[in-house]
Amino acid sequence: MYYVVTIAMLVTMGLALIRAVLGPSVYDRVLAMNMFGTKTVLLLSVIAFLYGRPDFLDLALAYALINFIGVLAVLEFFRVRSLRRGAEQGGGQ
Amino acid sequence: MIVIFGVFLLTLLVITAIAIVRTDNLFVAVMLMGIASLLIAGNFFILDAADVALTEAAVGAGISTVLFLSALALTSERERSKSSRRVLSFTVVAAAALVLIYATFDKPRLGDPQAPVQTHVAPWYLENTPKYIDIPNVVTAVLGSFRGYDTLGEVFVVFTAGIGVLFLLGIGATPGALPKEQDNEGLRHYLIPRLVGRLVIPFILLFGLYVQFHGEYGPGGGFQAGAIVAAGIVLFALIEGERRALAVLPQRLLLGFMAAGPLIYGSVGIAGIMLGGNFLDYSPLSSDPVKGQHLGILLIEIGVGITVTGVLLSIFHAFAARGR
Amino acid sequence: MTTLIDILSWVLLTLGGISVLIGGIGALRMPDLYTRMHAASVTDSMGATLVLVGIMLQAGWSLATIKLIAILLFLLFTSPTSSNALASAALLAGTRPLAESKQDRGGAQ
Amino acid sequence: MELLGLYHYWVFAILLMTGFYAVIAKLNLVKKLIGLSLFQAAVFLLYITMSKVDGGTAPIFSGAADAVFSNPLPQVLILTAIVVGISTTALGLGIVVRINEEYGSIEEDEIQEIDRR
Repeated sequence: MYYVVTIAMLVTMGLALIRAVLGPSVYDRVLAMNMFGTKTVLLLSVIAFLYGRPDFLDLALAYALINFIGVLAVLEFFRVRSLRRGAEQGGGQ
Repeated sequence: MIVIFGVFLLTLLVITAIAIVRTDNLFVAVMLMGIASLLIAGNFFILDAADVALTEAAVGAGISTVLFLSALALTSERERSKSSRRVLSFTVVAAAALVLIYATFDKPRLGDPQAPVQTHVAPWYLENTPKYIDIPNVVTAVLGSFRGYDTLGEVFVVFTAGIGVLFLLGIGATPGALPKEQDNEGLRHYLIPRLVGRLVIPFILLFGLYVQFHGEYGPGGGFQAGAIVAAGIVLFALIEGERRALAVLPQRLLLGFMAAGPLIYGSVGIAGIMLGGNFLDYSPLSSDPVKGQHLGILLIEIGVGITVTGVLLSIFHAFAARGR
Repeated sequence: MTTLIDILSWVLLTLGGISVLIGGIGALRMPDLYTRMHAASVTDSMGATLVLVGIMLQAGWSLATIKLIAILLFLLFTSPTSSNALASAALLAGTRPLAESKQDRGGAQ
Repeated sequence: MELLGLYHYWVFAILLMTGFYAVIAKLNLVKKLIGLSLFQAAVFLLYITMSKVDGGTAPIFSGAADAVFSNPLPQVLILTAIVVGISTTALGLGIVVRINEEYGSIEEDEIQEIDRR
């Protein structure tokens, strides 16, 4: 039964990757990366049990904790960029 | 069955790699690198390398994306010129790939217990770790004790890379030299990320300490812990602004961290000589050789963790200070 | 009793797998960014909860269960946060939801 | 099954050369660094592939008597290499940022054009 869940996870990762490659906007790529992150957490938890070594759940825990830093960095990136653009336009007027 | 899962993940990885090279938007390339890092970590885990997968997770999930994005914010996010000598490069690369693939037919297949790699020195380490060092995690034992010299070298490389970045970009700003504090620094106006971030940061730091000190019994160690703690502080800098992060961990302290790690590591080695052993031989550190090994590995892992935290955070602050 | 728990956990795991899959299909098929995000994030939290609770029932009472609960809690906190941050970033750069932009166009005509 | 056992090495070859293509054919310096990271990842994959043993588990003793363990040595090498890799990538990015400040461009051909003048 773990296998079925793992396959569902892998297929979803494939779908997310198609979304990441197709785009069209950059945010779709970020969305795909975020989806990939959660799917990886689930995949790693399931595989830890498939291998019979539940002590390796640390890995999934690490991803669950720090995976969203990337998306926050994206938000900060666009915030700084829009601030800078606003400053440039303000200076031009 | 699990092997087939691995093969599927690898196929996704190849597609991602080709997409990374084909896109002309560098921001998209960085996002796809994030996906590639997740896929690589999954593969490492399937191939029995839990420690390595944890390292890839700690580095690839937070720090790597953040560093690339800060570099993109300082340069440009679009590739302007088209690639040069496309046909020639492609021919060379394709030919080399074919040669490499041809060469693999002589390699032992995946997981062959009779492969030369598995029969040479690896069994010695697996057999003797319980005897000499007596900790469950063989990777930590080899990293900290048997091959302690190599790890010392790696710590110095990380240290040197940190020094290099600071030479190139300056040591960042001290809180006093920063422009006047504005209330829109970082993501302070974004209530939900800020609240959740403040909630999660203590757990990230706690988890970092757990990984640091549990490294002898499970996947973990100084390298992973350093990256996780650095990720926690980077998250704090993102949601509260640079200034508050620098108030918590000032640049001077981070420079101290960078230097302290190799110093701790080296002193443990010299302490071994003083007490009548060899350099980086931890057995004389305690009356019981096995206890001495435990103590030595604990100390050098702390040194590694401190250096990695200091270097990664200094690099992050150096890039962030350049943006102003 | 064990059979009951087994059956329950398999049901949860299957449902979790199905909702994860639905989320993936939704993220691929929906027409614009915000609807895709909706599909991805709603089934994300649902799928993650179902799968992790399913594994917990299999693991029984052990350290693994506590770690699984921690994973579930952190996922439930961080996954919607990153969706929120992504939506903020997209709005900041001027991407409008599909329905709203149609209305705008209608107003302009 | 015999060929499936070599698949990991083929992926290594393709990944390595994809990264190498970005390094030699692309003119954007950040793209070159991204290619270099891919190249690195391919090498990591090669080492970890070699460490796997059939029916093995991660080399962390768990108390089971008859457990087979995968090879810890390549794992130690790659564990340290990943952290070293991100530090050196950061160094490369630092150089790119400085080049951008001096030349106002991160495209190799434009930089050479400015140098020639």
